[in-house]
Amino acid sequence: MELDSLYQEVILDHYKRPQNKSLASNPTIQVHHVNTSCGDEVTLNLHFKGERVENITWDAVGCSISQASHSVMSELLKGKSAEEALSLVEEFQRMLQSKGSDLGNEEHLQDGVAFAGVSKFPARVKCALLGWMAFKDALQQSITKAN
Amino acid sequence: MELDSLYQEVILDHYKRPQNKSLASNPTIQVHHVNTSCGDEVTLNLHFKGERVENITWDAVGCSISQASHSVMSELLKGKSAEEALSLVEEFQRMLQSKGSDLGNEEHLQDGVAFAGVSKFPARVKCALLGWMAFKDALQQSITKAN
Amino acid sequence: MKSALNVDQIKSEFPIFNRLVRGENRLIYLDSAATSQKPLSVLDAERDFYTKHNAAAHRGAHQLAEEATELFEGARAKVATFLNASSENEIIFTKSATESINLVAYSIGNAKPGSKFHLKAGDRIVVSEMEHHANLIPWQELAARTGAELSWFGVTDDGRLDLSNLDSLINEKTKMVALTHQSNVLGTINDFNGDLVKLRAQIKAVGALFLIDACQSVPHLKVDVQELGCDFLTFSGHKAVGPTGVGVLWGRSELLDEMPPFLTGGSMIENVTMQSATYLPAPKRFEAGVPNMAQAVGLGAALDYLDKVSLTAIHEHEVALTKQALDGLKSIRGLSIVGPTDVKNRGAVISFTVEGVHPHDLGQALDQYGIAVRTGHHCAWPLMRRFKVVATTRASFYLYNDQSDVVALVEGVDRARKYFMER
Amino acid sequence: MKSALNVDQIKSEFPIFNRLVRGENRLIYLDSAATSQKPLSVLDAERDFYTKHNAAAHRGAHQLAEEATELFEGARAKVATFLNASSENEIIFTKSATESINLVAYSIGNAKPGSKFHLKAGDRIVVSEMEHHANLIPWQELAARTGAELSWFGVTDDGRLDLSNLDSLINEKTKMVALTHQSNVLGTINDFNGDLVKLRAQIKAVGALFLIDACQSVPHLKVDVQELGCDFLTFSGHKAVGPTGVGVLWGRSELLDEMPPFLTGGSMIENVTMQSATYLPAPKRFEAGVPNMAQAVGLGAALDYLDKVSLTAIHEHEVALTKQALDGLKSIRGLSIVGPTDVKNRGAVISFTVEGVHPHDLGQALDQYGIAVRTGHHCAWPLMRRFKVVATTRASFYLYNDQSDVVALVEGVDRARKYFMER
Ligand SMILES: Cc1ncc(COP(=O)(O)O)c(C=O)c1O
Ligand SMILES: Cc1ncc(COP(=O)(O)O)c(C=O)c1O
Repeated sequence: MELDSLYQEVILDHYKRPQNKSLASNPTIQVHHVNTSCGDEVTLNLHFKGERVENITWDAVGCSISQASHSVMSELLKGKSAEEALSLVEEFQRMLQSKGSDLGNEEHLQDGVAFAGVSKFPARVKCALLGWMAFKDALQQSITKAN
Repeated sequence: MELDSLYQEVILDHYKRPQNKSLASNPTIQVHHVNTSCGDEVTLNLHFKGERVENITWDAVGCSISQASHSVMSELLKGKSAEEALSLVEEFQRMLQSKGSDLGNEEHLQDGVAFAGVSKFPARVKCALLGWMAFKDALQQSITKAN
Repeated sequence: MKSALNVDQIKSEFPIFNRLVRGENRLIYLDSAATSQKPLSVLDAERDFYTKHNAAAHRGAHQLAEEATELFEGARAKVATFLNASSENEIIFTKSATESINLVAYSIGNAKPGSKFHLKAGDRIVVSEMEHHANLIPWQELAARTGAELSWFGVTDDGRLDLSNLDSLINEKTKMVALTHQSNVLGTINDFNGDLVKLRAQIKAVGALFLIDACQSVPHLKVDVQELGCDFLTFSGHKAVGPTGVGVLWGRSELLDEMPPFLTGGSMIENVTMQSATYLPAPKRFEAGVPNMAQAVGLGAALDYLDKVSLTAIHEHEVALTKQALDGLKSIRGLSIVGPTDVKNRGAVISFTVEGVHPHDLGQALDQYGIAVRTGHHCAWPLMRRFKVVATTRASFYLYNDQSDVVALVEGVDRARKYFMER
Repeated sequence: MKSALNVDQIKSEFPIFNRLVRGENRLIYLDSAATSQKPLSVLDAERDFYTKHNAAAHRGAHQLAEEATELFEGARAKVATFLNASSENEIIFTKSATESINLVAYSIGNAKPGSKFHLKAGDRIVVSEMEHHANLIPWQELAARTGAELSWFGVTDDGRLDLSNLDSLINEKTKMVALTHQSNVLGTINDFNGDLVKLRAQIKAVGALFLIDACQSVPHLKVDVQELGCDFLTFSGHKAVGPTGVGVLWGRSELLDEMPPFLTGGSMIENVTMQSATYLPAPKRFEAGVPNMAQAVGLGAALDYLDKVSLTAIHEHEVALTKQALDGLKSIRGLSIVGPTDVKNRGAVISFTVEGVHPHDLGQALDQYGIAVRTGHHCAWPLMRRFKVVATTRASFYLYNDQSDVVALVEGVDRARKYFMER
């Protein structure tokens, strides 16, 4: 059934055992994003040093899709260069906005491809993107701050 | 054809040879009414003395129905007591709002019954009533002024 | 339990129930508090307008324009009768309840010093914590524009208006009070003729204007504006088996005729020069432009439909379904009702949370079973904060729902809970 | 004369032409400038929305809500393409052009000191003497509210914008210019890309905002907002073979996102507390409440229909009919055209007077022959004064009119003239 294609095992695992869900102190930048259509919120701490994503930690209220997505995102992007990270965010975003036609490149997105099914549910795309957009915002602010 | 039932001979006669269409000076009250849906206007001078309608004169721009109606009204109501005049205005108004069911009492309304056909054309009822409503307004103002 | 309504018959009159959703599921539509479905007679009334009588009402000199005017004004008369207004001139067609409330707020904001509608610093506007954003933000903005202060009634733990500070809220400073008739989240009915009669009397005593947001009541129970003793009342057509794009503002004639206009343009003027304009009395004063004629006509047909079925029977039917649903839902592990848990002064809207399952996930699962509910903050964000939840799941019933829909809801919620919690 | 359109085919797609009027007369509908008739495809698109996909767009977690959202947003995309907007986010659905213009005027009125939209004494708003009340009164009210001054372009004897005082009207004081694209009385097309390019350049040079009222142009000729170089443009669905109850405001994204909201309520907010709210970017910022979804979808179908027939062909067809009508009418004794008497930069709207016959009487007679025209001031009272007439008779043509309709009009006017003048 379709519900399983949306809620893949990987998603529910991340939902139940979220990674990096505890705000580390002294971030380079902290951002707070809200999904205005449902009220879900995320606070994201980015540690950015020498053009590199040193750490991503977060705290959030939200549905399983958004929580799992924050978790996957924080694992995937930690340690990446600014450029790599941005390109992965874009790749993830493209997949989510493809309405099911882009299944995602597992080598690049790793656990992130589990969200390919979400792209068939337009009302949930924002849930999956919330944390990634927060990260992008934080990264851009960090770069600006560094310059 | 129906057009003739609206534009009765009597109406076209009054339209071409309007009665009392020339404002007499020193009226008790002058009023100015406008049909906001089409822009037609009437100025009415009422001479009111000892509870009696001494004179009604008017000037107006407007369609044949409204012009003829002013003319008929001024003839009919001149010389009447305030009470008689008001009751005739109401009778005329009732006929106009009857959607064709009230053909009017010729003994009371005289040439006024020619407007019975107008009541079947809702968009024209206001044209026929414009002068009568102006008269009613002027009369009420005169009475207030007298007291 | 014998129902007050013949739901099978009613369902057959709503074409949407012929479709299946998410594969082969029958449609179990429990989202009528967001928008209702439409019976064929409403769609036919609109189509009939367009295919036989379409023309600009009040504007043409021809037969179609005459007919369009008569149909449009006929719809106004139907609304007046439906609400027991004392005159058709008290009915203003808007595009929605949202516009209706903004109309009142902007009109008051346009009132000049000296006008009895003028607001200024020191004056007070009162709302409640259970208002829909549509009956909150326009008043925030009006307060900001005029310098008046915005205050509000709180909500008790069991979802009722908290009147404990009635005297400090409703006193001689209070100029405007805007309250919902039924909460679109809690289901609470504010019974201004019953439990809350004291509130109403106090509003009247201090001479404040009183607006009732009746979006969630007019479609479901008999509303009589004269009995309610308010000054303004509004609802949206689309929640009352009517078309989208039409709302109603009822207001007392003597107020409407003195209020400054809101939208300006054609058909609402008395005289116009390049410098300025004067305005017609209500309702025309508040209906600038070629009106939403087909939608008004459709709304007339919708009210005819509700009358035919009978609002008394609809309400009785909904109370029965609500009772069944409350009983069923309360038996589910981890489920909490947000709002009154019995059916006294309560409409057919039930919000709830399930521990460990986010409303979005719950709604998604229900959708997969063919059950349409709403999840989120329901345009009542402050109320969510009041109950310390981010969002709820909301099921709402209407005349086309039956006991089997309630059974499906209860089973669906339990099944979804197990899907997320027990695997 | 070969027509650019197959009118018989087109007529067969508009159900209203199956009816007879005033007895056994075929319907000769020459009142499209007031409102147009609707093709079956538009009615079917609305019905399809209601019978298969009806739900609250942007609000539900279920399949119907998803579909409703997609249809509603799909309609927005269609409008964007139709107007050649640079993004869908530049399209705001309103209830009418009247609301669109009021939206801009109120939003500007809501701008605080410091905002680039803020207006104050010393600023100037410019309109013209040929505006419809909808594009005049909202600016009068805005001027009165802010202390800004309202000035206007006059109209020449042959019905064109009088630019003789261009420099004194459009200078550094000028903050807002609102002009019609085509007069609904004179038929004059204000060719901002051609004859009036100097006006446009001057508006741009002084940095004023430029709004175009395109109610009478969008339905009849290809309008490209980027080519027109304006900041806002508006039209109504019901004049463009679309439903009643829907209008469009196009605006540049960078402006819309900075403008204060107009109507406030649900679906346009970012965050809400009891005290205050923050707002989403456009278009949502300006679409409070459950939107007029079915009407937006119907408008999408209407624009599809116009595209299919081709606006170029429609315009060509209308120019031919207008030429035929002008030639025919000019031959009638005592008849004067109010507006340009040739077809250069002229739409298919013809106003005229007949000496000795009041427009009301003329319209009544034409109606009796089955010919629907409009009589009166056409919501352009100052223009009537400018031409020293109380009212005119107005015939307007559209894609479903043909040469026989024009012949009937000319014969009808002459017959009516004789009825009143020669008996
Ligand atoms: C030029 C013009 N502007 C504005 C309007 C107002 O349009 P609506 O009444 O649909 O809001 C009209 C039509 O009535 C018009 O012809
Ligand atoms: C209580 C209440 N008030 C106001 C509204 C606003 O209605 P609309 O969106 O139709 O304008 C709604 C529905 O959304 C509601 O439930």
